[in-house]
Amino acid sequence: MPIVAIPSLLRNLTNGEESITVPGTTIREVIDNLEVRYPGMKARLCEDDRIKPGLAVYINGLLTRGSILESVDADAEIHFLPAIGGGMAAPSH
Amino acid sequence: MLENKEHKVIGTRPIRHDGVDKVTGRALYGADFQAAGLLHGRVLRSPHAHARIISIDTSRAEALPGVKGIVTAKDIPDAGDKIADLGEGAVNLKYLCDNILASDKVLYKGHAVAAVAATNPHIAEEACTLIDVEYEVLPPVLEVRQAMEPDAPLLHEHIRTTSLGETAEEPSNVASHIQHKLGDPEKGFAAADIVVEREFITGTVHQGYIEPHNATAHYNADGQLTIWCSTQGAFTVREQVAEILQYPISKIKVVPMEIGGGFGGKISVYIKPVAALLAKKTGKPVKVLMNRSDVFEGTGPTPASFIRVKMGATKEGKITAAEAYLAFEAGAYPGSPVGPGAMCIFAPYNIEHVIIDGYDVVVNKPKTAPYRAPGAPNAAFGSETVVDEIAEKLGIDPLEIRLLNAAKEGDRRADGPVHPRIGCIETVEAAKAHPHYTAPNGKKHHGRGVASGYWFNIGLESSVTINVNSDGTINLIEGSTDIGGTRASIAMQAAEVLGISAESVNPSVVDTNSVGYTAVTGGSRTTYATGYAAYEAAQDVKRQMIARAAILWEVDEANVQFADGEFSSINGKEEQISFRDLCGRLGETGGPIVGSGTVNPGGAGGAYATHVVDVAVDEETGKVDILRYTAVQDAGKAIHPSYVEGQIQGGAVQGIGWALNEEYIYNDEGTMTNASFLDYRMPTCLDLPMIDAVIVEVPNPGHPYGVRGVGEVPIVPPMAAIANAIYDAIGIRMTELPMSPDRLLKAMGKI
Amino acid sequence: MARRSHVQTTINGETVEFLCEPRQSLLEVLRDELHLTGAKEGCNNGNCGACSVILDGRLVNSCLVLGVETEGKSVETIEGLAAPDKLHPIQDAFLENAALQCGICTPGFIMSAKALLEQNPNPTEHEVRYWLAGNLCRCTGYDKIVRAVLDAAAAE
Amino acid sequence: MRDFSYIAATTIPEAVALLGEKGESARILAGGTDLIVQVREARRDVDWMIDIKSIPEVNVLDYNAATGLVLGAAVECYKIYANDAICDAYPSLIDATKIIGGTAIQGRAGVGGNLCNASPAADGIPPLIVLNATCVIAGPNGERELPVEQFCTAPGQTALQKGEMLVSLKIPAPESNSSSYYLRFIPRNEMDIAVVGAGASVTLDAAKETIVSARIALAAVAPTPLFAEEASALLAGREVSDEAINAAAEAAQAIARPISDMRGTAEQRTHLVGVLTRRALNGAIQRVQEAT
Repeated sequence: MPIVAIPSLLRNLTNGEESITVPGTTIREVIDNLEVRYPGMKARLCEDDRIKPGLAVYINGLLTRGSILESVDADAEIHFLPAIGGGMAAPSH
Repeated sequence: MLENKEHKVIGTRPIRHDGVDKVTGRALYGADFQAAGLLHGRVLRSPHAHARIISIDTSRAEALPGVKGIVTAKDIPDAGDKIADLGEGAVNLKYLCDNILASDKVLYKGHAVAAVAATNPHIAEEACTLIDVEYEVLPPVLEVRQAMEPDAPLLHEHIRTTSLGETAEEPSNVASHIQHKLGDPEKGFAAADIVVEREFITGTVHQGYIEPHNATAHYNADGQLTIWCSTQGAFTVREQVAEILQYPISKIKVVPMEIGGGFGGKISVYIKPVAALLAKKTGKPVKVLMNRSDVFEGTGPTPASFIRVKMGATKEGKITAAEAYLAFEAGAYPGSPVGPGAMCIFAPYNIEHVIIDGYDVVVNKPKTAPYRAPGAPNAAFGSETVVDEIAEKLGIDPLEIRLLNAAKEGDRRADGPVHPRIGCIETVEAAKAHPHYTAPNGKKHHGRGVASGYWFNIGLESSVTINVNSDGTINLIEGSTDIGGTRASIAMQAAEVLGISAESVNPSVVDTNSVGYTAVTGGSRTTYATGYAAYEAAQDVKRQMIARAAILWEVDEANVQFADGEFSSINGKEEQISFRDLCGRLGETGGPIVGSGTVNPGGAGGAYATHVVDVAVDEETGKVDILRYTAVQDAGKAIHPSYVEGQIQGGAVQGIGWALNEEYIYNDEGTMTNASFLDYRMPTCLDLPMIDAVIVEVPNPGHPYGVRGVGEVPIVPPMAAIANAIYDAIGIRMTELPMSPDRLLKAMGKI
Repeated sequence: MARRSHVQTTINGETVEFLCEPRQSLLEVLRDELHLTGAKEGCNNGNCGACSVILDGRLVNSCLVLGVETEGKSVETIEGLAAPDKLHPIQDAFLENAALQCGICTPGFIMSAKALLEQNPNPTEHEVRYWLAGNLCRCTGYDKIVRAVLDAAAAE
Repeated sequence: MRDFSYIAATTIPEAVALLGEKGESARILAGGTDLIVQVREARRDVDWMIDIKSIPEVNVLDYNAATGLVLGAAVECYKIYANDAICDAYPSLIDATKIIGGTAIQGRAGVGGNLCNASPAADGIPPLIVLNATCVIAGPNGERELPVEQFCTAPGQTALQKGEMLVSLKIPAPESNSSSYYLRFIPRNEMDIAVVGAGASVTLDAAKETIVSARIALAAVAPTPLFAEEASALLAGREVSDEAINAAAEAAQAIARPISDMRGTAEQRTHLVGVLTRRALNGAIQRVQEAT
């Protein structure tokens, strides 16, 4: 199952757990399953069925488009990190 | 996917395709655009750093002969509080609109308030002085720590600090808080034999591109809006203008003219929507130009910051824990690069226990914009100085301690993800072996310093189309504006695939109606991602050409191979035809060939750099001279080494400027008092030695030729490297940027 | 509208007549009236050199010369440097050395280098750096520009 | 940029008459490198620009070893440092003309304009002061002369009366065993305005061991460039020594009244007056001692 690295600022929702193994084949499923176990998680990560602006999703160390439709492997490692407002454009839809 | 074979074109140094135009003055930049009936626009800017706009009366200006139209925020469609996801990431549209033309409040000196179109620029400028704006002046907040105080004047009454989706109750100038935590920092510090903690301050600095912002806009009678401008990304201009004007992207064409430097500063729009508003109001093409003080005061610099770094190490030099606190000035609206700063700060090292807190704070200064590895130079100034101090206190060579702790493939970054193949160690080793580092360094008041830096680089969307010509050349159509030789570096990748010379490719950067979506020239992505798209487009051409050869020879496609610019038949027939000759036979084999490639690659390889600098300090005046400078960088694969060196040299020199003299100097009212090239003090060629750029190639597995972005990381190490060299020279740790002569005199106790 | 004066001058060897207001700089005249846009505006106060042209044989910032002052004078701009079929050696040296990135400062640097080499055909690196200090480049760090000028000197 | 009229005067009387007629709204245009920027940036209101570059007297550059130098008010910097005899006779003037702006500025700007612009930080003025220059001024009542240290009266203000213009500067021939030196402190190596400037001239005895007389002048430490008269007087009759030079430097520091601005702080400037005065004096002395 994919492993989600829980950002330190969300660990209050996971009783301090730093990484959680949850089922899911897409980011959407992973987040939905996280929400079941840790209510409130989805509201911190999503807005209107999209990843919140300002948040970036990394799968296996690679920056993705930040879409909840992104598919994840069974052994994927997922990070939610602040989006880069830097020298490059963030994902556009 | 890495092609590990010998290259014919890649790694050579052809003359850039746009070179002749640019050395003869023929290349047309944004301000060079001319049109019949052109009007000239100028922007009126706020004289106050923080004020409420009570009223704007344009009647006197309208009465001036030659004035054809005036716009204010009232002419921008009401955006409400819609979130628009634009080229720069999540941007609150209201902020975006207010930064174009202030509606209720002005939030920095230089904030645009109104704009005039007139028959010549002098009249437009005079008309601006005739616009009467009544302000209620408010106290400004000009420094990040001051802005974070609970009783600080608020820029925006509705901003509440968000911490990854959680919002605080009380309004604040702190727009957001981010945190990365790895391991158990307390435990890590407990295991340290030595702990060094220091506070750092960095000033506000500007990209300093030589070409001011410009835009010419025209509405056709059918509502088609065309904008000619200098920009790092025509498509992001289209998106931002569409959002601000609430106008469909299909009705906007952005024509990217040549661009005179950007460094991140020509991604956000400022006067492009203003030109459009004036064009709409007057029915004429309107050209709006900034002057130099407009650029300093009205466009995004990179933030000033306050940084605290604490690192612990064993007496053998192993770093056991690191802690950082970064507070960045966002300027008038949220969105500083504290995120990337927090992400990059300890990235050259493999550290088990790390905690990093970052704060994005609004102040009464221009909204910050990206500038070359945004956030990372500020952060590295702190961390790389502390690493130097640890090395010095432990008696370990500063490059040795970096090698001892260097991040490598498989190590975990402080923000979580695991490093892919990276070249951190290789840059440090190359620096250590360089004759500069081994040269004697003994003179009084001379010092040597080193520092490393990291920038992650980025991929994003690029599109390329290739049209095959009958004479064996190709026309390559791309959407990446060429700021530093990327026509060449992109064309060379297509040429390599097709076995033709770089000169056989005619690259064109075209408008938003004429090529597929392409993200900005920024994030060190152009040679990587648009080059990748060119590679894919060339592969598409190759596939189609193979099919044509098969038709020509009446063989199966599988029996045609392509190597070294020649198609040949395998299995049976002994046929051979060059790429050039086959191009001449496209008509009879099925017609023209157009190849296309689009990419959105996730494998932009991160880049590392290690710099070595020698300085001389004049102890009587506090002036620092750069005597020798060597910049080592992992380019993955240098497509056109000259332009890779150019990026390294240019980035290092911008860093030298940032280190020694560049800063926005403000008075108490929040007016920048040095808004000119005279007093902003960017380096001239008399301030510098040659910059020895050393390219290390650790191929990026995420690109067919191993390319990593090269544009940004060279600005990361210079500030700390110079600070460390100053320490070596005079035994004083400089912790505030710039390390200008008066600050050195103070630090030395001379004044 | 202000009165416009008639001015006759020589630009790149050709006699040129134009009308301009007294407040229009030579840079504005070149760009807006004569459409010679090779000289660029970077600062409009003599601190970046992007507008460098040669006036009666002397390097000047065209933003600091009034158009009306050029009556009877001779102006050389970047557009006049190359022969129809051949670049000037300095232009070649800039291309060979990759001495430009964005290229906005390039016309100014080339005109400045031309003025230097006319009076000092064999400058040292320091002399090149001193002469070119009034021309700002933000992209290159000047390394390749200085090399290009030294190369052009050696080639001539 | 505000609208203005341009007139190219061809004689001194014509220029003087125009100045008298137009009054405060008229301004002499020579090199224009300050004036054009000031008008463009709305820092000076000018309705008439009177171009004097066609007037022969303001273009005179005449050096005579016996009588000295006549330097026309519109002579550009590059013509001054291209003249070997002037380089030998007035090295501090050359020091300054080579650092005013960049090469392109030096193609237009001159010392006369630098003086009339009356910036406290003008590089061209301290050398004129230490070289004992005299201003030749034409006006409605004919010509008058004025010691250069009395010419600037406030930032941007001069002793020129209505209808008057600077025609030329007269600099006496250098005495034997004398030389001069000017330097400034700037954070970069070119293209900056002086944070502090210091000029010095010295005349040594035949043995080149004792200072017969000296003049010290400072820039950017007061509303006008300063003649450090007391500091200069302290050196007369003293042996060349660090002690004497330090005493003069301290006396120069004592008269500095600097402000803090974007180019430097008051403390930094006061400190630099000491450093630069020492360096200027040592530089001038070294030039005398090294001369054959």
